[in-house]
This record gives sequence, C-alpha cells and structure tokens, in this order.
Amino acid sequence: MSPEPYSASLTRDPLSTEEASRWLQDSTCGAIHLFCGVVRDLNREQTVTRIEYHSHEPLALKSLEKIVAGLVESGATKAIAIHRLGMLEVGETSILLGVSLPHRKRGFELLERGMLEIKSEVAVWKHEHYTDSPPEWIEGS
Amino acid sequence: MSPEPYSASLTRDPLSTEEASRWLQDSTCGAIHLFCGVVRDLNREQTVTRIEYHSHEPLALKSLEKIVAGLVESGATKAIAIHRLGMLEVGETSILLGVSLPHRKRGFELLERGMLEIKSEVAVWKHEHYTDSPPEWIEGS
Amino acid sequence: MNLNILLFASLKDAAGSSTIDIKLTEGDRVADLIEAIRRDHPQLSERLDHVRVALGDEFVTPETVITEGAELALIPPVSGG
Amino acid sequence: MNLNILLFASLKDAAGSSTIDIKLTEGDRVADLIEAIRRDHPQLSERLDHVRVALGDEFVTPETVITEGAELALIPPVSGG
Repeated sequence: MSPEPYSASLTRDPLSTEEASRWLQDSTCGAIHLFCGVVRDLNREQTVTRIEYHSHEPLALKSLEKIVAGLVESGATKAIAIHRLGMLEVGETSILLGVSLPHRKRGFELLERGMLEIKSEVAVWKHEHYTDSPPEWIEGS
Repeated sequence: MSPEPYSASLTRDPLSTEEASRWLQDSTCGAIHLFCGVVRDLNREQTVTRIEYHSHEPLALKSLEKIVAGLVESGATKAIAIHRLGMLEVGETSILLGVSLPHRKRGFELLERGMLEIKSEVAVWKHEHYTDSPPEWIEGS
Repeated sequence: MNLNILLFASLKDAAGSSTIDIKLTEGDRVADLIEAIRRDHPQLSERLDHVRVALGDEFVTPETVITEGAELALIPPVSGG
Repeated sequence: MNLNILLFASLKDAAGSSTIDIKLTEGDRVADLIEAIRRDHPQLSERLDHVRVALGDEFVTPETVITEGAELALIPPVSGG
C-alpha cells in the first residue's frame, strides 16, 4: 500500500520548511512551492506581541485533509499542510502549505487557493496578545 | 548602513529553504513564499540522470540582482534568489526564489513573475545527462 | 436528552466555560439547538448569527437531526492560517 | 584590435573551445563582431541568430561600439532556473 500523496497535521512544535520540502520531493517533480504564514507584529493597528492558536482539533484536521486532498486532485503531485497550535512569538510560522508538481505554472494558483480555503474552513482561532491592551479573539479573516 | 532588502547569489553548495526563510523573516511580514526549482527525472521525453548547470557568472549574478531588486520595488519587503551551479542529481534544488511581505496576496504573483524573469534573463545553461544518449545543452526554456 | 456543547474562542469567553449543557427533545434539529441556546444562554445570543455547528469532525446544516450523545460544537468564524 | 570572446553552452561545444579570438577595427560595433564571427567561424554561424552579446556583466545592443580590452561574451538562449 502506497502512502497518500497528501498530508495534513496539527502540531505544537516549530514548523520546518526543510522537512516539508523533503516530504514533497518526488523524482517526477520540477517544482516545489512553499508558503509560510508568520506571526507579524502588527494587526488592525495594534502591536502584537504573540498569538495563541486554538483549535477544534478533529474538525480542523479533517478540513485541512480535505484541502490538501483537493490540491492533489487539481494537479499537485503531493501536497502538505501543517498548522501550528499553542503560543507563538512574532516571526514564528503558524501555517505551512506546500505542493510539488512536474511544472511550476499551476503551483502558484494551487497554493493561493489552498490558503484561501484554510483561512475560511479550518477551525483554528487566533487569540492575539498586544503590548497595550488585553488579548482579543480574532474571528473571521 | 542597513543591508539591502534583497539578495542574489550563485553557489555550488546545496540550497537550504530554512536558511532562505530565516533571511526573509521580518517582524512586519505575515507571509513568506518560497519556490524551489528541482531537477526532475524526465525532460523532453528522455530520462534525465543529472544536470550540470553552467553560467556566465558576473552576468548571471547581475541579472539575478536586478530581478530580486525589482520584486522589492514591486512590494516585497525582502526578496532572495540563489541559483546553484555545477552537477546536480535528480531531486536537488537548482533555484530557490523567495519573498516576504506583510500580506500573502501579492506574493504569489511576485514569485511567478520572478521565476519568468529568471528563466528568460539569467545566464545559466543546463547540460542534461541521460540514461540512453549523450548529454545535451538546453537553450531556451 | 442532555447534550454537552463545545464552545470556542469568544463564545467560550462569553459563556465563561468551554462547554454548555443543553436539553433537547428526540427529533430536534440543529436549528432547534440554536434556539435553545438563545433561550438558555442569552449572553451568547448575538454571537450565534455567524456560528456554524459541527458534529464530530464534520460541519452540519440547520436541518440535521440531533441524536443522543452527539458531539456538537459551535464554530465561530475561523481565523487560522 | 584583437578580442577574446567568451563562449557558452552549445557555442562552446561547436567551437571546441570556451573562447575565440576575433580581430576588429577601431569603431566596430557589436553587429560587426557578429559578422566577423560568421566569417571566421562558420561552424558557429547558424547559432548566432539567437545569441545576445554581453559586455562584462551587462547585455549590449548591436549598435554598441566595441573598445579595446572589452570583455565580450556570446549568450545563447538561457535555460537556468
């Protein structure tokens, strides 16, 4: 039995582009695309110090799996998505989405579509912490 | 004097997405996009065993610099391109292009544009090696 | 039947708890659950308009019939990625 | 003046060398260089149609005047990335 050509996971550990890229590697593929969503220091005009990511884990994992399976169905040879949970500092990666395919052309749009789907479907919420005010839940993005 | 927000280089060493991603990291950026061009085992219906990348180095470096500087001018906070030279095996990364920016939206098109420019402008040539026939120069792509 | 509903994000804060208990009748649907929550937990009411309901690891529609022991969750608009 | 022209990829193979020597006259342009190569190195001729010329680390046009000691290179269509 060959393993699935897609992989979805939730983790509390730091994300590694190198590991994702190794997982995506395939001798038929000339292109590996990676997107990293990163905690930045500014949101809605407030200075962000860190963000805690909460999740309904079974629901989030199921959606994430559907999304990467959909990318493979649409032409990716392999697709991987890893969402990090827990408390993240500015500069840390919260989401890593990657695809590999024979030629790069379709990869850009597949990655963009995957990110839109993750942002609208995956049951994860940001609890943003600020320098000057109490933490807030972000709902909708 | 602050360092340039773009970086272009040619190297004979393996490329690392992790290093590129670290270089791109910036506290104002919520998005890091990476593209890896990888040696694949099939081109023009021949089985490729490995590819040697040759270059007019000063010319290639200058073009690569112009391209990443152009990506910054068009909205990337930082941009990096590293082209590998010498003999590469199937699965090894020959080009790594990356951008970081506050929001992901424009990153996909910037990366796509950068790759088109690299493919048409940078003085690098593939010398492809095959299982069943002598190596060939690839000119134009 | 008694159901224990999972809450997330601002709903959890508004309820002061990560779950609420709701009493439903055999044959009740997801839409009835939402009405029951509005009635029993008025402090959640204004947030319910944008909430989706999940059963286990799947989203369900307002017409879905709820059965005993269902693992239900209220899902506010997500903000992951 | 004598110029040493850098060759790459299939041009290098066709010439059997990574450089060729070309004699030009003061005031000659890049277009004249190409004509001189066609004449002195006919085995390169058919490949010259798609070649660009670089001076140092910049591409130049057929009108560019060539000066003594110029570091010229013939650049076939590239295939990097």
